[in-house]
Amino acid sequence: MKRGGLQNYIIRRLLYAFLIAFGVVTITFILLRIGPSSPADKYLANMSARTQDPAKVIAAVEARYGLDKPIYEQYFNYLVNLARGDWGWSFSTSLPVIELIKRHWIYSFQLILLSMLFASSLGLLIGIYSAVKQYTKVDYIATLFSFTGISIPNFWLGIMLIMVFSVWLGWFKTYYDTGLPVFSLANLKALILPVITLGTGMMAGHTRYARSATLDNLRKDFVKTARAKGLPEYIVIGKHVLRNAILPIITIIMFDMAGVVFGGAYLTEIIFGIPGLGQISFNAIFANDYPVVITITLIGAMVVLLTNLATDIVYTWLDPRIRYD
Amino acid sequence: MRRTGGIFGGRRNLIFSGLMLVLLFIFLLDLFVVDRIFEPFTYFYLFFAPLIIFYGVYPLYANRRLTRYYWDRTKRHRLAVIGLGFIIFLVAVAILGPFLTQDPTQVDFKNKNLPPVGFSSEQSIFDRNTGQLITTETQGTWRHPFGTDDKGRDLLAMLVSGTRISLQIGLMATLIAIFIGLIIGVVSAYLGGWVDNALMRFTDIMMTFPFFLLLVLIVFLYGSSLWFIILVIGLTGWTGTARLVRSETLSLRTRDFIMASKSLGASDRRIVFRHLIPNVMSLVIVIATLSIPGVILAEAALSFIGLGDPTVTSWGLVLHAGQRSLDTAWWIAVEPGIMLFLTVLAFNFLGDGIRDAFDPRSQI
Amino acid sequence: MVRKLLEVRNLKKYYPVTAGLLARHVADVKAVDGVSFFIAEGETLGLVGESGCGKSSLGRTLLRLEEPTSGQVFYRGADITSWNKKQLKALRREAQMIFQDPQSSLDPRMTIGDSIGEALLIHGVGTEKERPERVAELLKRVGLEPAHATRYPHELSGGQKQRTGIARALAVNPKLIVADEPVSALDVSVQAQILNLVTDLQREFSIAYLFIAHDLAVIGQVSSRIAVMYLGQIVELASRDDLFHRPLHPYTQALLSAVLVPDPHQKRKRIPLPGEVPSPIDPPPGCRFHTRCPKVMKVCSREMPELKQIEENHLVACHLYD
Amino acid sequence: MNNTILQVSELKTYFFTRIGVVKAVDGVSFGLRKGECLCLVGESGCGKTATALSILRLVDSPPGRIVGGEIQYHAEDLLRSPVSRLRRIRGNRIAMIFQDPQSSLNPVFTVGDQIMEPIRLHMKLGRRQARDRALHLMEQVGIPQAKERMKYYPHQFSGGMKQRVMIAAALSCDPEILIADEPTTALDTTIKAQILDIFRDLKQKKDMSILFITHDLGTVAGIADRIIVMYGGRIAEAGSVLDIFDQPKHPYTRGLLNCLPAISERREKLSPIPGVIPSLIDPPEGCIFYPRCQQRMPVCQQKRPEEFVISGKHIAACYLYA
Repeated sequence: MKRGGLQNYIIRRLLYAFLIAFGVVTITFILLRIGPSSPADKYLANMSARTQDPAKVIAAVEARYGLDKPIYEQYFNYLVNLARGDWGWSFSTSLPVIELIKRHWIYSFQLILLSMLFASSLGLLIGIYSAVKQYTKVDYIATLFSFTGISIPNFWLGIMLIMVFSVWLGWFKTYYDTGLPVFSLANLKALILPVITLGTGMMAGHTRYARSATLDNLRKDFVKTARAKGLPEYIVIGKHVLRNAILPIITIIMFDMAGVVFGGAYLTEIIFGIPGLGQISFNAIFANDYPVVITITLIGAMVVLLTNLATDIVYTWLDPRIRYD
Repeated sequence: MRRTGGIFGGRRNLIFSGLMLVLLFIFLLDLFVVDRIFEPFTYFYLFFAPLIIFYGVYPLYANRRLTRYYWDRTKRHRLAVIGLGFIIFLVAVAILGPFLTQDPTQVDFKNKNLPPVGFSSEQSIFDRNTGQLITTETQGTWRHPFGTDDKGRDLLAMLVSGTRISLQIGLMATLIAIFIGLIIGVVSAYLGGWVDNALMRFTDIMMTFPFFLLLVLIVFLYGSSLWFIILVIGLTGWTGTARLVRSETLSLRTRDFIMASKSLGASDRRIVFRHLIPNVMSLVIVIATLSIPGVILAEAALSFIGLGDPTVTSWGLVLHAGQRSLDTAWWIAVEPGIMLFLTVLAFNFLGDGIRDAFDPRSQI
Repeated sequence: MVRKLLEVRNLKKYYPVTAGLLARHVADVKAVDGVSFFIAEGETLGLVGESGCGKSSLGRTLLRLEEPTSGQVFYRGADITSWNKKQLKALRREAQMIFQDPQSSLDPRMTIGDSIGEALLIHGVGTEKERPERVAELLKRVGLEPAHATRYPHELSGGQKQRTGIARALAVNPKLIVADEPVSALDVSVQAQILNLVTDLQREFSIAYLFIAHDLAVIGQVSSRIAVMYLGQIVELASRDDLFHRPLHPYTQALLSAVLVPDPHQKRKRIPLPGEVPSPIDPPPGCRFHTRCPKVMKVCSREMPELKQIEENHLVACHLYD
Repeated sequence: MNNTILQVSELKTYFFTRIGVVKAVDGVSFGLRKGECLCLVGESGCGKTATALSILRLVDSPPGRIVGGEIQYHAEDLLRSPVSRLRRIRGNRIAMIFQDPQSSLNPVFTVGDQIMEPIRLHMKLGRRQARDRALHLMEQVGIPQAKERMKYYPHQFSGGMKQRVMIAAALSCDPEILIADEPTTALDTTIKAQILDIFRDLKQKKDMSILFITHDLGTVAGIADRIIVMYGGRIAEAGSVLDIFDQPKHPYTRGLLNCLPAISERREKLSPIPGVIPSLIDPPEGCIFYPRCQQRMPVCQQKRPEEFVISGKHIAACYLYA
């Protein structure tokens, strides 16, 4: 394909992503404004202990957040502020939200990255192996294992792991030590349980997808052709089958970002006390600190958006059949 | 040949519409004239139960031959049958259980932290007379076969109550989500053009939100009654269904039998209701079965982090409480987790079996 | 004088090709590009061509199962391209269709009886009691048992499914049936059963067929006249014997010479066709066939030849016969 | 005298499905001689493809399994040789082509890469030499602009061109035997004729032995030296091409030839074989064609007929010739 075609395609995808981002932001704005309690109420709930005159506070907050202005103006300001990185002020921590995010995102990133590495590497291996060995005992065990992994609630798994390995056996600390530097070896030990907690469900999912994608391609005629050419089995599987199976697998793994990873990471951080974005958002909820909650939701959506974009582009690059125009 | 009459005398749609009108009338009466004729839950069942009976169960009965065929195919999956058995057991527990167990909210501090039958545990009790901690060994009793929590509430009763809550949430939220997804998917595929474009762009936007984060945000902003949580899960969880139904409908539309029906002079309405929707239903049933566990987990997670409805005893809530006493009473956290796990597993087994049974390509 | 049941004049069917997010219209697939012919009452017109030549689109468009881009279709003298929904429904009682793939042409969730009975139901033929009887009658006529009515498509063989498809088309007593490759998915021994059924029914009910196929031998077995299509246009139209024994268009000649005859003694010289069929999105100017024609002339790339009558009942679109 | 290079004896390939054991190939024996084209003919489900796949042990397993027989190739039983040995024969000494070129080519690799695969594997050539050879092969099978097209992906080729690519890949190591499983079935009339020309060329110029599998008797007449007619997983009749077409003996072969429509003359009515193709789960004791046979005798139902010699190499498995 022509180079210009690819560039145009990427530009088009970017424009589309922008459109979706716009939609996402708009929905959060609507959610905020039509709510039964206004942001000022939430603020008030938070500050009530310290205020004498609620009416005064509400007026002040409204003026500060522009809530007295017409709705379209508020919407416009909301967009402009988001774009400028002015994501509001966290009530409970007395920090700009962006500052809070900057301090804590790395913990989430670390957990998610390690879990995904753990889940996809093991998951793909088991899945492919069990597809190749279909109808054998190995396949049967792998299938049962993946069903178990998918069905086990990860927050419960986390608690069970803490109970057994931290409380009963005392091998790990029950709480994540924030003093440890991120991405260090010492930290790795502290992250073993959280990574298993977040990674097990994902791994089971990946096992199943890898198995079914491999099976789909194992029965194709071109595999028979490859065998008829006399190619050894490891090339038949490693080259002909995998190169085709990998496309749907990538999509699924990326798609996991939205559903499994964020929900799972949120809970895992809370259980293990890892000070990532999930924990921050959780604390903010009980402090009625709405700018933080909203911003973290938006960040989640934007990460999903970017991964989808990346998946699209990787896909076109891996699959010669896709045309960019 | 099917007797087009059947037990409804060929007037299925008419009878259904009539029932719905009556329901609407009662609802309006409830809303504006009398207060609280029925609970919101009751309305829910009054709407969905006839819907399922008329358009879900009745076709199964009318097309017994086909039902048998698919049942035979599903039956070949031993795990699916086990899953179905467990689900039927859960439904029985949910319906009958509350009459047989104690009140799950009954507090009894004398019997707090009792272990399940057959287990024993060491409890430290503060002795008022001596001012010392006395360690005693407590045994599980048949009065509380599953043990009690830190307030002495009966865990069996709490789990039974949780079963009811979980199934209710799973079923209802899934029904709402599937209902919306089905309509959006079919409409989008069948009308095409700008309608399709607009609906799919909206779906894309909704799909961009990580499901759980959106759920947390909405519940945080708007409150957390059980009723509301069901509604929110239903109103946000339809996106996947819509996408899948749309693409299935698109592929069905190119099949010759739709063209054949058109060439017989069938109206659009007939094609949609007699050909497209019945054929999409197999996919929808699979999606529904597989999304129930997701919904149950989402609610449990919400309750677990303390955003659930605090007035109902759900599994997530028990788990939340159990997390604090891992070292003193492990069973409080273990038991609801096992229930959750087995329930989700059962639905996954069943869904997988049904999917294979419906898949014409699978050689089973 | 023959009585024309259906007449097609300059029919075109373009499928838009779109690109990008906003579905910009960038080109057209010219599936059917100016086709004219007629079908007389009770006759079979065979339509033959290679895959992608537009024969199936033509069959669907002339029944208005797909909307024509331009041109007219006259049924018993009335232009059906302007008919409204109600008029079309009346047309559906007269003109029916049989499909290629017996598997996909039956609704897998409907019994055979319901599939056949659907036509009766739609057009309100008979009472609720009479319909099953009529279905049983139809089943018997196409060589199935009345007991088959309660079966589902997955319980039948390919040939039985195709018989069901025929029974469904017959249900409304049509006068015209468009048969779109009805035997190409079937085994040869079953194919012969279906071909016999199709010709028997014609005699019994005086039905006119537009019989679409890619197999010349099959077409020859059922048709009285045959039209040859190439890249959206009819290049030759003649009676069966004229077309098979004295083909005039170079494409027809090449096509016939390429047919593999099940007779090891017959060694015929094959006229090789260089290259491949061009894309219908961007068909060559002038004669569509000039890029591959062994007898190409200068004029062919400039002017599109018209389908003209050369002899009685023998039309050809080629500059050789100008 | 004995120039048989591949001898299949009593081959049995069964498929173990949940519904039952499908006896796809149930005791088939034949020999393939040097330089001849042997055609396996039969309708769907007769076991011809399973036979072909069994030779190179490519039957999908599970559910398929070769349960008995011998396949003798140069003093070596292919069914008992180790897989590593078999791999050196596959694609090198015995090559195979499949029905659907669309799905036989891996969509994500260039065609050049796929042709070069066996060359590099078996001939141990370097990249450049392998490329030169692939280029040469592509030109040989009639792919124009081969140098440029080597870098194309399969989806950029037409069906006919894809099948040429498949042939080029099969020929890459100058195999002794070429097994072609319905290589022309998915192609249009004119393209089919072109591909058959390539096969005829191979037979003549390279003295290659070809095992050609098809259901189309027209194709058979144009290419076969010898023919084996299969029915229900067994051989019904075998003989030279003239034996089969001029003096068909088995009622099934006769039926098959009789039910074909012909171009040269229109038959008033085709004589189809009644009934349906049998299921191969629990086949009957006696002759498997019994239920559809016009000349059946009581003995046919009791015992499976052995292969009776008609004359020379012409055999038929039918009690009419006992």
